[in-house]
Amino acid sequence: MMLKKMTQTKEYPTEPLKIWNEGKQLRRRYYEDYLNANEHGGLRWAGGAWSFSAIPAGLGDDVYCITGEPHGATIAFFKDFTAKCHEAVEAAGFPRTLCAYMRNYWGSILLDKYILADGTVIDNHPTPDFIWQDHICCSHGKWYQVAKWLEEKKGKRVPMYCVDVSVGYPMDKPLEDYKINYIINQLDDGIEWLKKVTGREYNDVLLCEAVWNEVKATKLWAEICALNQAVPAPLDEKTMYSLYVMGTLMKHRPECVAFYEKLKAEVEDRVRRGIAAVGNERFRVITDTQPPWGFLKIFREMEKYGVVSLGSLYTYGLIGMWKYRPDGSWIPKDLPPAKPKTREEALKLIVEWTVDRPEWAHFYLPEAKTKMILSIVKQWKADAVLLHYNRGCEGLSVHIAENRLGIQKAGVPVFPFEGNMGDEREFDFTGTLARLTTFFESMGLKKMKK
Amino acid sequence: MTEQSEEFWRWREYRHTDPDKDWHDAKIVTAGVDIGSVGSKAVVTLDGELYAYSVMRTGGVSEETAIEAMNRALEGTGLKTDNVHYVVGTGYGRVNVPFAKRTITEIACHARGAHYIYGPTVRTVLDIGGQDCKAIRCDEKGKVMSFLMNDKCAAGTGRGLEVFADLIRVPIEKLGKTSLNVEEEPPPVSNTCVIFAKAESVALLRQGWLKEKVAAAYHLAMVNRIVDLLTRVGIEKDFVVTGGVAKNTGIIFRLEKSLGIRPLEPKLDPILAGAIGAALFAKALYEKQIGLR
Amino acid sequence: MVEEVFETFRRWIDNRHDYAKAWKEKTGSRIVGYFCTYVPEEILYAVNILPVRILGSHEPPTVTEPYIFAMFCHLCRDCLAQGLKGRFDYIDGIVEGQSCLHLRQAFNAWRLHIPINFAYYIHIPHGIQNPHAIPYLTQELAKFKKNLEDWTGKKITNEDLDKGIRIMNRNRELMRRVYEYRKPDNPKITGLEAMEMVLSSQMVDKEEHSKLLKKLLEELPSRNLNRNSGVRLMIIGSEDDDRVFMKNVEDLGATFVVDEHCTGSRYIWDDVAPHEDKLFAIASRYVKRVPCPSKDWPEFTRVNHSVKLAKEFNVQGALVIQNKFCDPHGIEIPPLREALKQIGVQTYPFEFDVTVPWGQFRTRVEAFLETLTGLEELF
Amino acid sequence: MITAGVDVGAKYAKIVLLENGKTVMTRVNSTVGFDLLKSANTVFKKALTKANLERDQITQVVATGMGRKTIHKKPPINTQEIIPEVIADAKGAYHLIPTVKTVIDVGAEEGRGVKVAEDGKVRDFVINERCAAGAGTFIETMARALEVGVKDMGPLALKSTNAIPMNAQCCVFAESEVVGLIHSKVSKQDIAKAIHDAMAGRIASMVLRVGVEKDVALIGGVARNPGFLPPLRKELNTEILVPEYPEYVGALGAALLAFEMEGKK
Repeated sequence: MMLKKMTQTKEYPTEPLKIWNEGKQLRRRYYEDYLNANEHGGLRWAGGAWSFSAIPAGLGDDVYCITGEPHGATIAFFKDFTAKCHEAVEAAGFPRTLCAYMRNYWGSILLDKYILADGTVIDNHPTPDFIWQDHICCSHGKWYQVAKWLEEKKGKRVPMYCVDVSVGYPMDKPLEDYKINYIINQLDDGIEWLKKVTGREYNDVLLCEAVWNEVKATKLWAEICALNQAVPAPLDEKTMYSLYVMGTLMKHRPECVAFYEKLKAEVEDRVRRGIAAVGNERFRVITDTQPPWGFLKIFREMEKYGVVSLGSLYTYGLIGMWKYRPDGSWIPKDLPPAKPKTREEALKLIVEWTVDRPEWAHFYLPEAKTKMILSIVKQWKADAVLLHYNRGCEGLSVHIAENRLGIQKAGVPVFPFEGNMGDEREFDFTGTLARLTTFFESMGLKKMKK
Repeated sequence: MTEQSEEFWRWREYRHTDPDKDWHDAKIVTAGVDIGSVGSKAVVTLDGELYAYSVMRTGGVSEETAIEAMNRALEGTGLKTDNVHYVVGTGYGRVNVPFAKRTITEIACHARGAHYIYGPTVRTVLDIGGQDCKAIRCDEKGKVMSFLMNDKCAAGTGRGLEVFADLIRVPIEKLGKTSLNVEEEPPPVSNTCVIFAKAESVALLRQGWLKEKVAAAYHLAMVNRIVDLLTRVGIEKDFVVTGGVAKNTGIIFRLEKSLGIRPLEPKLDPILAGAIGAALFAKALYEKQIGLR
Repeated sequence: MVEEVFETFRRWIDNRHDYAKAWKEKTGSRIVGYFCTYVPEEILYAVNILPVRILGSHEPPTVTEPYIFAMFCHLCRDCLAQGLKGRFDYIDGIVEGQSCLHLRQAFNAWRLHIPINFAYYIHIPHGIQNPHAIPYLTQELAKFKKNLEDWTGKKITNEDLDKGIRIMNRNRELMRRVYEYRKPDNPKITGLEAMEMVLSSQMVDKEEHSKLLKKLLEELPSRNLNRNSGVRLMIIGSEDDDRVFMKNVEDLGATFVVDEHCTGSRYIWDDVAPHEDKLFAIASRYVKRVPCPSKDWPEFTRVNHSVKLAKEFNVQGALVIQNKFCDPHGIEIPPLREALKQIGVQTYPFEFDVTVPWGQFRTRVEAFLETLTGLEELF
Repeated sequence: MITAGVDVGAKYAKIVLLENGKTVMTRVNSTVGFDLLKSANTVFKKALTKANLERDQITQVVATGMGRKTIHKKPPINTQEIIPEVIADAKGAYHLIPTVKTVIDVGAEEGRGVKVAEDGKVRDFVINERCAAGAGTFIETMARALEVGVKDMGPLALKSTNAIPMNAQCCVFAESEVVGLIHSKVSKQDIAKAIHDAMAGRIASMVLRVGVEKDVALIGGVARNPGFLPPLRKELNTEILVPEYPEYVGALGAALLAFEMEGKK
């Protein structure tokens, strides 16, 4: 099978994504809304991409979240600003082995600087009105506990609430009720806490709206990723990083649902017309964990060998919601039967919807993640898996060595490379590229003459 | 099979006696012996003033090095080790100075020695030693307030420079100057590990970079690492550099540029700071012993 | 004799495997290895299972490379290495009480690659500062108890649970009373001996251990340690069981008078309070105990607790240890050091790896002690 | 038909001239300076004179090693093809030991572990990417710290019997640890053994990442160091075969592939 691939040098038609600029605008405006929230009476809050962002939405539609991880990634993309952040964090005495996003975030507080999506750096880091986080990775709760401590040293008091979701993963059967209720009870208390710290009333209608948007957006993103099963693949992972980010920033907002509906239509059209993301696609791979954000050019280098990355459990399952059909196929999750009408229904729905998030499985069961990776390899027709052993994120790298063993045992070629998503000092680009190209050559691929 | 390999990493050993001083007039004769991981220094002081010293490479057995360093310092003065009232050992091999009555760490000695060499305004001392690099905050008397050490990576140390001098075949004493004659600073060698930094430098040479440019890139990477340590301990003026690497103009120039603070000019050999500090502590200990203090 | 007691503690630590095999021979009961101190040993003792803590051997854990990415702490890899090297072939089961991401990888790799009859992961909550944690953990422990009953075929009654609680509370309480002897100006035991006391309790039958503790408490008042206690130090870290480091530091003219890590005070500081719902009582202890940083947010309860200990034991300086790559403890180092500085306690940070290079650390410790004693008279 | 394999490593360039894909005519190596091309050409000329051949008598040349890209298609060698080291290592080792399944190559600045399939092809591989300790220069720098000749380090290590564990994380940190050991009076042979054990530990942990399957071969310049094999055998607890001329196995693999390519034409 391998030899047939090598000789095929068919060139597929390609064209840029029409929706691309709209995505850029949406992201830029999102960060500006966060920055200027206080100017027109709005609220700013800080929390992670997995935080229950639909809950604060009940405080009003002028409530904006910074979402720590994408902000950490944006910082990582601009290498010299990242270097300053790391220097400030190490000068404050924090070990450099900690999560790279977290260090970037703390660094911008210590430097009192704020970087926008296009790289412009402005003075005084915007202090959030409150922190609304959830905890599954060791660094989740403490990320904002220390951010709060750093703000306090600058004389600013930031109240913090953090929901513990480390209740396990529903591998074969749903989670027991006491686990679901443990999270629901924390969210219930959380709403009372939000009212207390913001002095605002809480609107359950807005909550139900936000929950339903989140459910639709996370299902839509999964449907878009499923389209990448087509040969040639309509999207490549490097592009998808800029598209899935909407889901991490504002999965509970209507603009996100609208954006993904439009994107899905465009990608379906590309599949119909056989439009490829990479013209010389001939070797389909999937990756794992976040990429080295400062070195995305590595994807362009791979394309010189006709290698396209279709995505990963990371890009598909960090935000996208999926389920296994009885026949073992992995498909986008079905929408719940009805839109929630009361607070109680909304909380129960969002917790039950969220607890089997694919990227929460590996925190407990390496086999669960290996199974999903192998389903993607099979259904998306991937030829190999590139595992980014990401020193910058212990949360997504936990059990990754076990995943490698599982993938290898299933006879799928797998190539691990070490790096760091957010600390450019720890990513040896030349060395990694040499090893990656050696792997491609050992798979019989040659650099294609331009 | 390999060409005659001149050892570019080996630096010159030396000794010195102050011609205007005579130990016969002195009330208290004390000495400090600093057995470093790469270099060893012995200093003799008369009533707290520098009289004679020696600098040599640390050998495999530190007792022998300590005796040799002391003998070289005393050479030609007529003094013998047992005439010295009190000796303090410091440095990596301080426990192996047979004739030392007491040992004190090189952290305390470098701070005290820097106070002697540069004066009471010193508040931050950077000692770039053979195997490690120490950042020390001290008070107006040269007493240590806080300190940090980096010996996790030899890239920020004298050892890293020796490896590099060997690589680009430039005598270590000229390395600093070589790294300075470039039009503009190239990007620093990125790797944190000295061996990888070396491999990367070889790659740069093979891409046709001139020795001077590669030296500049390596020195910049080294200074970045040292600045990391200094910022963690916090820098307060006046700032001084001690240890052998203080004579490398390439490091000092870039430190000043990166920190925005000019290190004070040493009026005598900064490599002696540890041994001088030890000798001064020896004086204080002797005074205590005979009830003078 | 006090020396004999500590000699026994050391022998138990150094020959932990022989002890366990002999215990199994003698009692015919089962042994369960556990990784983190969030495993409720009370429930294991209730069904006559001997809990033993799986710790590392301070040798480079090369064999674990295929199973755990080497950017995770050396402790979790060192623990797995013991299993892969067959040193725990006599244990019947492994249990992990959910704590950090690192240690659970040792549990899962063990479960997947080393033959074992029983492997159970208790989802101990991280939200220990929220009121719903105790009722949640009570039900999680009920599930654990049910699984133990299925595995052993024995019903666990309230009396059994009371027995387990009594054994654990007794052992902890006796060790806390020994800690009291570290408060006076001339402490009756060294920091190394305190570590040997707690470490050995994690490896042997606690009833046997408590007998020795009673003997120790009778003889301690008259013990004359005849050594200069020197500088009063505190050691703060995650899981430090490096006895060589403790001994070397104390030989330089200092004494560790108190510690805050899970091979010391954190393991013995809290008891199970009486309550008719035994599992509720045990759950409350493990939610309200001195927390591991991985669970300690949004407030810094562990940092504040460390400051309290530093005052209570009249500490002059603290060595803050980070196992390289340990994130939960690594994150807390700056707030911890600042809080200690505010009460006048100087601190110095150490980064530990699987082997500790005493050459470099000796200079740091001596220089740190010099800043504490100040070499005053020499200026 | 004569083919050539050129392996331009970090420190040494090695050449193998092969007759009809079976018998090795000459093996030559020399140090690599800053000018890779010049060094490769000098060693190529040396091989030709040693085998008294002219350039045109060699039908096919394949290059491998770190410097392969720099010398590719450049006169006078003008290689027709370049291959990554892991493919050359697998090919060469398979030719010498047909039952080989795991090849460990420890060169001057890189360590590699290669899993070899039934047909000699590469099944999986790992390259030392984290720390330079798994490489020849580690022994060299340590020899200087101990003031012992590089060649004597191995025999010296074999004299020692007790094991001193050294820090596992970083080789350069291990270097300052060596200095610490020197100062605390540990004998040179015990330190030399600790150094070889540390390096073997790092190579073993690298190879274990892809798994060790019998038969295991050790190739590359460091394979000549007698002090390295015993600790590596212990770490991997398996027998390890060392072919004759271990540092030429990569060049041999390249020459064999040159022969195969010629055959296909």
